[in-house]
Amino acid sequence: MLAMILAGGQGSRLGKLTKSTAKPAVPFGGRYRIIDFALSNCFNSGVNTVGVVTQYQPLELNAHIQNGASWGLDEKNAGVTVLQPFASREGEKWFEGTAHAIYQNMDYIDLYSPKYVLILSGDHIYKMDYEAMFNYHKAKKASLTVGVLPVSMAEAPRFGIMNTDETERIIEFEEKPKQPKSNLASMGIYIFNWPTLKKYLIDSYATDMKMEDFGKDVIPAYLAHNEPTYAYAFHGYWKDVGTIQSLWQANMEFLEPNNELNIGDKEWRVYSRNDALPPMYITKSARVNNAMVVDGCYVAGDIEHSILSQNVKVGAGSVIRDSMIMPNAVIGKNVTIDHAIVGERAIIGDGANVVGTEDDIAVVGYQEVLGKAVDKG
Amino acid sequence: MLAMILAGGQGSRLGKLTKSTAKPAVPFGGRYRIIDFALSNCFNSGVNTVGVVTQYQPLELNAHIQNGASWGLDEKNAGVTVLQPFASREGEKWFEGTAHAIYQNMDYIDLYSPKYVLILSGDHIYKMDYEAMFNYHKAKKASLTVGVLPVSMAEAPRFGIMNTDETERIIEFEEKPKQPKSNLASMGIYIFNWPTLKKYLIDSYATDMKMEDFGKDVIPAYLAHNEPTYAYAFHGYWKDVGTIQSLWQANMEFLEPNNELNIGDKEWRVYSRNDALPPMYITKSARVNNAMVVDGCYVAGDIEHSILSQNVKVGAGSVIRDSMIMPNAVIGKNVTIDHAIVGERAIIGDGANVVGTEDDIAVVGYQEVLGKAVDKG
Amino acid sequence: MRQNIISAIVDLNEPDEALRPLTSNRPVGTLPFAGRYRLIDFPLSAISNAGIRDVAMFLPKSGRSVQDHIRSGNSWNLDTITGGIFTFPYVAEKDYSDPVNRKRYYDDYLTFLRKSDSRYTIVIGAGNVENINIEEVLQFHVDGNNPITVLYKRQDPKTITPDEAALNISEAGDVTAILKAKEVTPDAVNHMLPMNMGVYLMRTSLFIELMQNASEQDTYASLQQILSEAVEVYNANAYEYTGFYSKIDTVKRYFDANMAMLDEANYQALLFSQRQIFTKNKNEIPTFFAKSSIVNTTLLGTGSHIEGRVDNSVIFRSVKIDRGAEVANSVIMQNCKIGPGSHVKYAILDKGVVIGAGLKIEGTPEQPIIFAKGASVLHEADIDKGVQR
Amino acid sequence: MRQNIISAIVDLNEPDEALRPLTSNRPVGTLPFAGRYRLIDFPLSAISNAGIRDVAMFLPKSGRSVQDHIRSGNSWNLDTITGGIFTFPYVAEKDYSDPVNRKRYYDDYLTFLRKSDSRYTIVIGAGNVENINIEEVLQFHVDGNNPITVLYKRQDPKTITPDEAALNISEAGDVTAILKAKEVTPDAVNHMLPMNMGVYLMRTSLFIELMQNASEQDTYASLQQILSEAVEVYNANAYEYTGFYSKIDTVKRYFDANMAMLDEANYQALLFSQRQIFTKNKNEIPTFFAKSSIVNTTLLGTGSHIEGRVDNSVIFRSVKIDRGAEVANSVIMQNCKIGPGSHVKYAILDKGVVIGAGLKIEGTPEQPIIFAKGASVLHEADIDKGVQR
Repeated sequence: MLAMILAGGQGSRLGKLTKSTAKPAVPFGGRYRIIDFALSNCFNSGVNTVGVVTQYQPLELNAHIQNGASWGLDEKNAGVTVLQPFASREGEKWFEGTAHAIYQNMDYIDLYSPKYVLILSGDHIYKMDYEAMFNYHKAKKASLTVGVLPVSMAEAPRFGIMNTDETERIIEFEEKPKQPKSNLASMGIYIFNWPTLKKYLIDSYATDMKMEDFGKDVIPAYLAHNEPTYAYAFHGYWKDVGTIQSLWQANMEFLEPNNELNIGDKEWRVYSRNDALPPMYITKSARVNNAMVVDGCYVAGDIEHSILSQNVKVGAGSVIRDSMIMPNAVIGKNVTIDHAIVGERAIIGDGANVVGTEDDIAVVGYQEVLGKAVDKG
Repeated sequence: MLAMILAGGQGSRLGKLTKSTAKPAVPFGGRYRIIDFALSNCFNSGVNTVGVVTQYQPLELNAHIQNGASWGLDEKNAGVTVLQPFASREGEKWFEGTAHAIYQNMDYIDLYSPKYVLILSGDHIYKMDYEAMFNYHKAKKASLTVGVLPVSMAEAPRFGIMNTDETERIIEFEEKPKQPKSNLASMGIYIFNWPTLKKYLIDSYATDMKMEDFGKDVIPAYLAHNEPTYAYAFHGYWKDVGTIQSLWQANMEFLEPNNELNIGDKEWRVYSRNDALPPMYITKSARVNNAMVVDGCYVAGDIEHSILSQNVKVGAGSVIRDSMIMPNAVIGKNVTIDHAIVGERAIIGDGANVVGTEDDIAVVGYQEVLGKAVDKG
Repeated sequence: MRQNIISAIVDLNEPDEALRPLTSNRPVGTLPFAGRYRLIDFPLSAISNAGIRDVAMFLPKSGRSVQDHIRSGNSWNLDTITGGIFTFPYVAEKDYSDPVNRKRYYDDYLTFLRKSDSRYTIVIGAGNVENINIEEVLQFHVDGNNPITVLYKRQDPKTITPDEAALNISEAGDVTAILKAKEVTPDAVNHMLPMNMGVYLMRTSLFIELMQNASEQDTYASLQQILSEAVEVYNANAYEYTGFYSKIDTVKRYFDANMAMLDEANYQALLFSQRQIFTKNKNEIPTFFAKSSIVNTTLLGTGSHIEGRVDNSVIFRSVKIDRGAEVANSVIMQNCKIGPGSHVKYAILDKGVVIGAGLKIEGTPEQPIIFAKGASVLHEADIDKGVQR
Repeated sequence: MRQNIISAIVDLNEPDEALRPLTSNRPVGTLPFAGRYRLIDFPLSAISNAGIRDVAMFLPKSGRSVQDHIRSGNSWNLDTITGGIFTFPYVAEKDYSDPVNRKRYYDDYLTFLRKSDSRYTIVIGAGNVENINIEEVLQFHVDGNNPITVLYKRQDPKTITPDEAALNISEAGDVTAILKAKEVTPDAVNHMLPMNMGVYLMRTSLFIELMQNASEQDTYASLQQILSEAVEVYNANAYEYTGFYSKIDTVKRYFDANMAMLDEANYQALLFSQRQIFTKNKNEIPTFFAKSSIVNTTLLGTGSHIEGRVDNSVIFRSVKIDRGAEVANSVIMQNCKIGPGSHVKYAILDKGVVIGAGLKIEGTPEQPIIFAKGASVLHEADIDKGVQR
């Protein structure tokens, strides 16, 4: 089975944070980037061939993924390939939607002649065993299996909802139904029998009935054509971090000692690419509580219920509370940061304040400079 | 110094051979692909950071380059990055010409804050010490140094010609002059002081005087602005393999035991990515003369003055003469191939003929099937 | 999820006396084979193709050649973020009457077995040419009735020596003992003997138990002895391997196995199977066949330069065969040079042997003449450097 | 073109008696340092930062920890297509009255020196904390008058022992001999001694000549002796190294060097210099500081979980400090656990030491208390397992 991670979106709901980088490359939890979860799930599930489809500001994502070795995805005749737009004799190949991105990269998929293709999204925080889903797909003799998350009926109107029969076969798909009939929300995770999907895609583009999106176009077509389509329910921590609010929320949940994601589980490790940075240094004046700190950090201030990513410097007298600071940010002295996300390489000058509220998280963009410049040392 | 290899062209003059692949990925000399020469030159010249700019059918090129380890270009804080088109908040970043491709990838270059940028073309066969050119550039205190090849005056009208003064400073550039004043042909190899080039490019796109091409736009502007621009003469084997004819010619020259390229020189190795294939097998019925054969080949026929690339199979009774066969081609029994190039994974059925002439090389495209199908075994 | 279903143990300390001088400075496992491989490529490829990522490797005295070849293990996908190759350095003190040495012997195995955390473990030799489908063996084991599975190859009694290990297989098909070939009766139909390949698969927990028990005894038993005894106690499933097989334990068998690769059927079956044979990559130029060359029924590595005549031979990388030279029925390793007009027949030239001009080197099919690594044979008298055995 | 300008020799066989039990199962070179490094990271990073790609590494008896740490060498860019790490296995037979052993000693060096094909060679120890700019040393050597360059660090005579090696520097600034510290007069102004760092740079051809000459003698001389004699014969350029330096040859120095990293100036200068210190990457979760934790003036690796109090300490990866536990002025290596309410002061806990609840472990600044790898200290009585020396 080959996996395709759709990592392409502009992620414009993340505002400043994704101005110059792709959403899956956004840092998470002090030591990770969002895509690490999908890539680690692949390795842990025995999926060793992964295409990462991306077209928006891919530099940082490329530098992060490199040859996939950090996630064990660098085997011979397998590995990670980053798939960006390109030109062919037929013209430019841009990606217009989830299904279209797969259509445009058919040649890549066919290099491996897979019987099954696993479609994933690159911007969810979760740990999932795709092999279990794959076994379900084979047991059900499905043509398509959709990963679904049971949500509360109250939340259901916000999702694409799968209505199933008693065999878990999907009989109806409703996008954001006002009156949901079920609570099974699509996670944007699909296992397709590749030859079948390929035929549907080729036919659709041959006939101008272009299937651009899996939710809008492909699933309805599968249901209409009576393709055996099943829902596979996932139980566990799952978070879409597509907005500032949800990204902050997920980071705060990550801080909880007993949070359901269980990052410390040695049976299901989450891998990432790491540089060899010096150990963190907590000075005489520092107070660090209820916090996560990683290598390369220098902490002279107070850190409370916050996450510091790699190489973050915090000067004396500064207070960081309920916040997430991304790698290489430099925070001067006597700064107050509260309910905030500070972007990579941002510089917060001495005495500056970055204060948000639980409902309106403050954001400092990548490389943004606030207040007067501080000594980077 | 950071190198940017412009590997983007459609290479339409290579016809069928570049229908589904980028020109730099085209096989050469049995065991190489064209871009191996530029990449190996970089490693041998001590250039350890290389961006490969490509937008046309990049799958095979990406699979070939991977993380650059095959060429020693996988060091920490350095390495090879394949740069394809992408989207940003400002819109889609497509590459319209050599200089424009550099402009669109400024963010990548700036990651390394280089003082100098070496611009290379990905489709030339040559061995060149870029470090010597770099030393020349510094000694001349140049803003731009152009690599030039002394050609015969008769050939000069086919090239971009640099006219220099007695200090080797370029005073005039003429594209394909009818009455050439000098024989120094531009090789499309440049060393620029990066901050200066960057300023020129940014200014040009800010003012709509878009500098798309180095030859057409940048060099004239540099000369007009009196930037110190020098010509560095290269002496040695150099071949542009942009046409079927020249690609065939270069392969035939490669076969010459004493050819000037000297591929066996252990002081300047040409590296490539290789799979571990079984040793070649020359059967009882084979005759192989004046030929190069590599691993994975099975030869039961006659090979005369030809090159067989990896994993090529040649059945009994077949004759291959003055030809170049690309990887994984399968040639049946009693086939005649003469003055031809056979593309990757092509299948030539029993008894088929592929016969060209010295002036009109026959070409079989990638995966093309000729004659009746043969047993692939 | 991706489990450590099975891990592997490869011991490079195999008897090499009958292979000298080819094994004077290398273990059997790094003997060059078939123009570009080392013998250890075969077990490592089988391991890699089965998705095994945890391998214990017991290094021989001359560990340099092993480490040069294996490096990080990336050629076999064994440099992964989990698992990888776990090497055990050579132990010089082999006086196992000393309880300290004995303890160390068992502890090495136990350390690995416990650390690997895999459900099954396979023990596989480094000195055989074979292409085993370990996944199939594992399935066979899981489906079998006995706690151990042993691999065998049916062989003609004429091709083996009476003391080699064979399986005693019961009517029910179980292995009840590992005996000497002379103690086992060939099967009635084909008159073939089920020869022990020295490959064992069992649950790791059983393996740990066996080593633990052995370590508590007052006398020493080698791994092979322990396994052999375990087969008698528990009985074993007999897995028949039907592919190409050659146990490389004498010069003659080494020579014959190389020559066997010149049979197209063997070449295709062993080297072009679905289960690829991986080896260390070398960056070499193409092999050049000059106008004057005549080459037939020959395997060649890359980087060679052939001006003379070659028949029925295995030629490794970067060999130079000068004009007028003739090589037949020989194994010529990497970097050898054969001078103009020299004749070489039924010979094994180890790496870097240089044969001068106009010399005649000739062994026999039964006793090929061997020149040791780097030997210089420039004059008639130097031919005496060759050994036949 | 990219030449092999300079290659390096790192010998991991350094005296370790005064560092036991920390060096009972590892060489000095793999002692953990400063929360996430091993001592050998410092020479290897210096080598890597100078663009050196050819390194000879002489393995110690306990080579496992070295190979586990170094692996393919890719963390230091030493897994390149040319060059790489060339390991020499440990040689147990050190009776150099035996000419065979003697020959092997010199041959190992000569093999590497000839194979590396570089113009210069640097010899560098594995047991010092330092951040040397080898490119600058090379330039200094090229500009110097003598065929050898030796590195020294000015040190206060009070901090050294009388028998340690110092340089005898002539008025002209040349090293004329390597003597014992007590035989060298401190400089008049600062009363400091130029202490030999054991780092030598010279032309490879001279190095080969030295080893060749030595191999022709009837008596054995070690590499350090040969180099020392060569300095007397040829004189040497004296390169003064001015950065952080600590020679780790006693427990006290090991402890003090770790504590010195808690001085912010040292931490910044050594670890955040332009010349990065590379080390093997480990995939670890962030370190968690609980609500109850109090941590000051402390270095920490990742993956730790802190509920108690930590002052003036160096805490490695994946350490657990329970609620109410207090750690001060200590070095706590990877995977240690300090139980609730326990107090640990002036201690060095090797990897995986477990301290139970409510215990009091206390050494002195002069004699920190050491618990060996994996020690379990669950009861009062177990505290006796600790050694002070």
